[in-house]
Amino acid sequence: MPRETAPSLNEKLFFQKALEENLRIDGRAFDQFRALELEFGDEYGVADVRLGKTRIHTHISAQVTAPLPEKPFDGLFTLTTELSPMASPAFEVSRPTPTELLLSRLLEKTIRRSQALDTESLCLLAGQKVWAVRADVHVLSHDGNLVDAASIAVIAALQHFRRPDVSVEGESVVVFGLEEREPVPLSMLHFPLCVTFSFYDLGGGAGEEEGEMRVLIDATSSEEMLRDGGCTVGMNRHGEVCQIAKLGGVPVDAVVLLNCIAVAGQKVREISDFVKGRLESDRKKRDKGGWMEELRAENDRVS
Amino acid sequence: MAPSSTQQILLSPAELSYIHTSLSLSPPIRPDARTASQFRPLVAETDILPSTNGSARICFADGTEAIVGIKAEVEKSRPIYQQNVEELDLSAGAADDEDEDDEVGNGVKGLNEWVELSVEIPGFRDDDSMPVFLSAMLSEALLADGDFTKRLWINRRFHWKLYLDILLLSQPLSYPLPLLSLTTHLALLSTRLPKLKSELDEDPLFDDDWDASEFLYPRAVGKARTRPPVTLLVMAVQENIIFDPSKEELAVAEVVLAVSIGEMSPPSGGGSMEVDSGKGERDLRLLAIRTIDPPSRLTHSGVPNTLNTATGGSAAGTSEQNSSQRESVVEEGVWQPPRGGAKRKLIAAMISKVLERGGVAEEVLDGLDAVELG
Amino acid sequence: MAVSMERFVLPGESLDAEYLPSHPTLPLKLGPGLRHIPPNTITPTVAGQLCSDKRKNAVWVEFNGGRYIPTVGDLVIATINRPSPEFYYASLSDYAPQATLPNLSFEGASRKTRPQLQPGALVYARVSLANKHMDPELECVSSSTGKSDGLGPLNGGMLFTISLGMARRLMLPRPAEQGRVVVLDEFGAAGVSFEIAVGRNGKLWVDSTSLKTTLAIGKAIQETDLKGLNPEEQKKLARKSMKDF
Amino acid sequence: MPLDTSSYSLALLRLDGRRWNELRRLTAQISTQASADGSSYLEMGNTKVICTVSGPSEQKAAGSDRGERDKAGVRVEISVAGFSGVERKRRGRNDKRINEMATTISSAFQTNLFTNLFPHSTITLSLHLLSSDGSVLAALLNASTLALIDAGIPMKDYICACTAGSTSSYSSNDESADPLLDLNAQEELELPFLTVATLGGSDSVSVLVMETKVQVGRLEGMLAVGVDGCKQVREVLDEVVRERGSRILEGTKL
Amino acid sequence: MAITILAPAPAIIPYQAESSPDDSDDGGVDLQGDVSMRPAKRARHSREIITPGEIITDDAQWMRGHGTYVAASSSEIIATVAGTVQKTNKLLSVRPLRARYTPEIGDLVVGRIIEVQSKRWRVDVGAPVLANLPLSAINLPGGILRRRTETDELQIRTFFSEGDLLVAEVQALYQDGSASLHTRSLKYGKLRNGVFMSVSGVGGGGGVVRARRQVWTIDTAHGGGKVDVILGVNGYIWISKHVEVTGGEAAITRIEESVSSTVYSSQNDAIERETRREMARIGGVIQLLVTEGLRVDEDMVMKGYEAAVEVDNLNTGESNAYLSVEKGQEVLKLLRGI
Repeated sequence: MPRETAPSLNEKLFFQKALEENLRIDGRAFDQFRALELEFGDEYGVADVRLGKTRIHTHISAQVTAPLPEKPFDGLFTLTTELSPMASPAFEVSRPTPTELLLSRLLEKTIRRSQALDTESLCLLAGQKVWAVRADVHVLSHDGNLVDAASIAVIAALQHFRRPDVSVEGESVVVFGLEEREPVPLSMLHFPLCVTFSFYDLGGGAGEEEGEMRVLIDATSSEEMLRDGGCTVGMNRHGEVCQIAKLGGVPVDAVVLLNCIAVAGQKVREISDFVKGRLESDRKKRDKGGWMEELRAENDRVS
Repeated sequence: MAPSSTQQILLSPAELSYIHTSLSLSPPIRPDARTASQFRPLVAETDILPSTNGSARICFADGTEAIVGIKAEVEKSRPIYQQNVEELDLSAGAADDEDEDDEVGNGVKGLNEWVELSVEIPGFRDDDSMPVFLSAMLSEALLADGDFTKRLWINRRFHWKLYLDILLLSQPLSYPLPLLSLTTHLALLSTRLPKLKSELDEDPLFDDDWDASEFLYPRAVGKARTRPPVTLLVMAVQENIIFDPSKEELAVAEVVLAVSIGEMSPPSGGGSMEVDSGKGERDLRLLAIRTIDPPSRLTHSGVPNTLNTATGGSAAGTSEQNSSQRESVVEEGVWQPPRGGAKRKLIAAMISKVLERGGVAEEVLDGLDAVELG
Repeated sequence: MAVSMERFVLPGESLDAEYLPSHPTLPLKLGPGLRHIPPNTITPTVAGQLCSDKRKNAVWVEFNGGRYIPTVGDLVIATINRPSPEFYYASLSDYAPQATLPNLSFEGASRKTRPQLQPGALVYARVSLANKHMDPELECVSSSTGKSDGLGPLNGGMLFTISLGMARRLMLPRPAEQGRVVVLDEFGAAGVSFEIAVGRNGKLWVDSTSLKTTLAIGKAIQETDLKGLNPEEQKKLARKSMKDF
Repeated sequence: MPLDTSSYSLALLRLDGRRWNELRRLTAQISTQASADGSSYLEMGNTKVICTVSGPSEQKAAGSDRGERDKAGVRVEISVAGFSGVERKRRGRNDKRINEMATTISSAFQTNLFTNLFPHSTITLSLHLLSSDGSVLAALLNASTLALIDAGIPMKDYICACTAGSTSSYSSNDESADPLLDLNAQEELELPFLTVATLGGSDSVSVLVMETKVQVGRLEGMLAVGVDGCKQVREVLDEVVRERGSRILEGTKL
Repeated sequence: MAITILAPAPAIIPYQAESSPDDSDDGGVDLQGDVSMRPAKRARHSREIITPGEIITDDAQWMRGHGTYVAASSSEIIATVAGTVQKTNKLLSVRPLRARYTPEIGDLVVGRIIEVQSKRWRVDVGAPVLANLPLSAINLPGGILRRRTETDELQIRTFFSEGDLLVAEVQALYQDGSASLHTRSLKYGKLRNGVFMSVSGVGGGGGVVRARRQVWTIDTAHGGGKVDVILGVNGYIWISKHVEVTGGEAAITRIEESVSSTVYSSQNDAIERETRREMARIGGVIQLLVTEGLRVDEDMVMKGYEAAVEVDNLNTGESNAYLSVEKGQEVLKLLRGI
């Protein structure tokens, strides 16, 4: 059975001493993300995010199905996550780890429950036909901070995705192929992202006098293994907090937490801008010779 | 045969031998000095969960605890065609009494599928044999007379669907069947359904006033009472019949029976196992019996001193010799797991001890009746 | 040194005899990454640099990557998982099976005076037994001399993960042209004092007087490894990181 | 049906007659089950929870040794009774929301308990949700604390939890929004809220979970109300423990 | 009546909303964010019971014992369990109201064999982890000073096998808190001729406490003869028929031989029904003491037993050893009267 080697005592001690001297093993500042890279596939809705050695691949797909009986006017949006043994020896097939549970729950809460995707816009024929959008998140390599990287990947892929155009006449729905009509983007209400904080209690014992608390952003896998607690904040660039998850771990002063949320807001704006920039350059790349503008103009004339 | 114990309990041969000999005496001496038919005191309360139609909680003296919540929801009945009735009945359930079909005349008719019963035991999956067996035994007793589901009939188009969720809150230290059965009994007694305001086959409309609701088991005084079934665990050591066995006692039992008894309103059909056609007295009927595999069969036998090298005896050379010697040496004070089945006469005696006038079942039902309801 | 690195090979390609060393008396020795298919075909099983040693009449493929597979005689850095009455159980790397380290295989260890290692402690050890279907066994003492030869518990310091190829490079005495890592020499030349232990299982242990130095050395090696720096670049890197402290 | 949020002004009462900073009826009992090492029964309004603790006891089998051999592991099992909600519903053991709560409780107590005193053993918390009417996670945490105290397992301090909400929904940006303490199920459906658990009477937050969208400006007020609510909860729980302790001490004196 | 059904104990203290949260001491919300806590205040609150998180003292002269911890960067000793403070010289500890048994060297314990390994047994003594009983820590039959041989290792199950009960002493404690037992005394060894009961997990002065004598003999009423009671400090109790050691005080070597011939026996002697009944009565008395949260030691058990016999004698009709709820109350009344 493959198993992950737990960090040795030497590493623990060294890491702790480094934190006391305000150093991180990889030399970053405490509130610094690793190098973020975002690439889009040739297909619409494929995003590949790299955060240091962490790599996440997301694929969006859509198909027409019947809606849920209790929500006839809403389309479906599902998020699935997969952590394969390829990403880290800690993962096993068909045995969900807490990491996997939390990843899927946090994405669910941040993106799906906060209504990032306007599911009402996915309705074609009330009670009969709706779009079912599916986001598959694959973790290709795990070096910590899966949640943040995955949220970036999903949000970027959702914005990049184009679904086939449709026309509804009476009871009949016609789905046009990609070559027949230019596919249309999804309607998004906001773009929430996650920022995860890792807490390190240098005092050793908690209690009222824990003076020495260190807060790191974008922890690597070994930093995650050594942390005393974590907190994931999901929010959008407009300062709306979609979810907070400090699921146990070392107690942290309320003021520190509020501070984290403020930092998260700032980071989310930075990452959002980055994603926007990448989407823009991808659009330009696809739009060689401006034929897309032309097509759009043509469509306008038709309608 | 139903599986015996939820947890294999580990007792030394000396303990087993001591308990067995004590229980074989006449009258038996139980480890806590109870008489053979005496129950341990238990703590019970009903109507504890306002969000249910009926609920009850019981704590046994050994610390095991169960809670039962009953919820009723209105459900549209599947259209039933008369010719299909029998077939449906068979497919739906365990021990349905076909004779009762005669009563369909007035249109009141229940289906076993209107009752859903689930048993949850900590540390067990839903599909493990223990919860499955227990829920089968409990629903078997409940549905045995085919009378119960009729209470759920609203009109020809609607019925109540009754969900019984039976939770064991503690670790299953001893065989939990009696605990679960008694708790279910109390929960059913406390179950109330809203009063029907609509008439005939209209869409049902109910009285909002909870005070006006009606008990599933009406408690009019004087009228013939009907009560939910109870399942009791009865064990025997030699000729002694012992009730409410503790887990240590079960470990030396030679026969263990789970006996389900119900109390009937004056019957219209013929209940074959009727023991006493009482007049105003309790009219008890035997609903089901199951033998339970006694855990004593799985215990190791004791080694008599003569065969024990550590006590100056001489061990047999080979394992075959060893076992044959053990078979032949019957010594007082050495534990031997019981072998073979039970005598018919003994089982009959056990059942009659439950059902007889002034017998254990009556006392248990009297005790349960005394629990303050609502 | 008669080592030559002649060409890059791919798995399955057939090797011409000209690439193989020919020695009049010694039999040909095949090292890691090569397979002999009778009667006389030799093919690589991995992609990498084909190396040969004319004097020893040996040939092998130098490659970087893959998991660590314990081989007898390898020096490794192991993490103690848990003690047992006779062994310590230790892990060498992710995925690898647990190795055993007998309690008494330390210098001067006896029933009474053996080192007490906590779970998570690091030891520098030699693989003494490695069979296909058995857990590998480690030792911290030379069985012939009874001396530790520098093996034993590693206290303090920091553990870095490096590639297997880098670990091999660090341990081979070779001139700089043939892939010697010069970044450490550069630190040494600047008067930085530090201690280092290289495990063939892709682990590097560094200790020095200050945290920053330890980190700088560890990271310099990791960077050399990751970016495949040439000696010039390595020197530059070392000088740059020394400016920080 | 959206609630009429105008009725929530600080001076006014909520639908169930409480003020904005008022807890619901909070009652608890400990040592409710003789066969468990520790047990508790807790009601927060109509949310009712039972917790039993078994252990610390020898770790089962070698399969579960996940490195942590130098301290006790905390295992949490939550079972949600089919009859606990308004509608009868059975939840499978793989329900992610329930598993997330179990992970949270386990992680909170893993740091709060002195698990290093019990190497290679397991403390098992078994929680039953009998009736749910909001603040479920908070009730589960509070019941766990009591049962662990009953079991005599050393801990740094009580972990006390409650929920706090805000009368403005996320979309409206009105500045007059007020915080609310201890929400019931109906309020949870309508309003943004968070669950907060603190260590003892301090401001150290052990658990903070929010699953609804809210303007960042609202948070501070909600958190302050929540943290204060936890202090009130601690007083009540502490009273329960002291009461029980005094009764035991009285009994011992003969 | 065959069945007794009791109502549950009403033990709910309703939460009282503070009438005016703003002027109460700890209530009220500081919306301004100035939410500093005043822990010292709570410390004064204490009656006899200390609860987790409560500061016992900030005086640096005390040393912390069990059930306490010292927060980093302070000298305050804080309780970690609910219980009562105990001061031994300069050592400050909190005794929990209820907890699992923690082994201490010299404890007399009753245990059950759970697992047999090649050179040792693993014994359940009610502690967080199983205790060890090494083969080298038992008396081997045929002379105390006999050397342990490989045959003994192979026949390890003839001494103790899974499920067997034994009485032993805690010889040593390992770093992980588990105990190592020994039975190297004639007092210790395998148990037979009796019944086992477990009253573990009781503390705070109730249940079995470490006492002067854990083992004694009761001369029972109603012709029950002599009954031995072993109160394991771990809350495991063994009640058995008293077996006279043959040979009296003659030659010590003789005793050793005769004892060793039965010390690993799992065969019961003949036991009279009167003895069995009185043993059951003693068990009932102990159970009563435990449910009432009373101390279980020689003194209390003897008093309780005498009271139970008295109550039984007062009852007309046949003597019945069963302590029903009512009888239990009468016994308690007698006990409290003394």
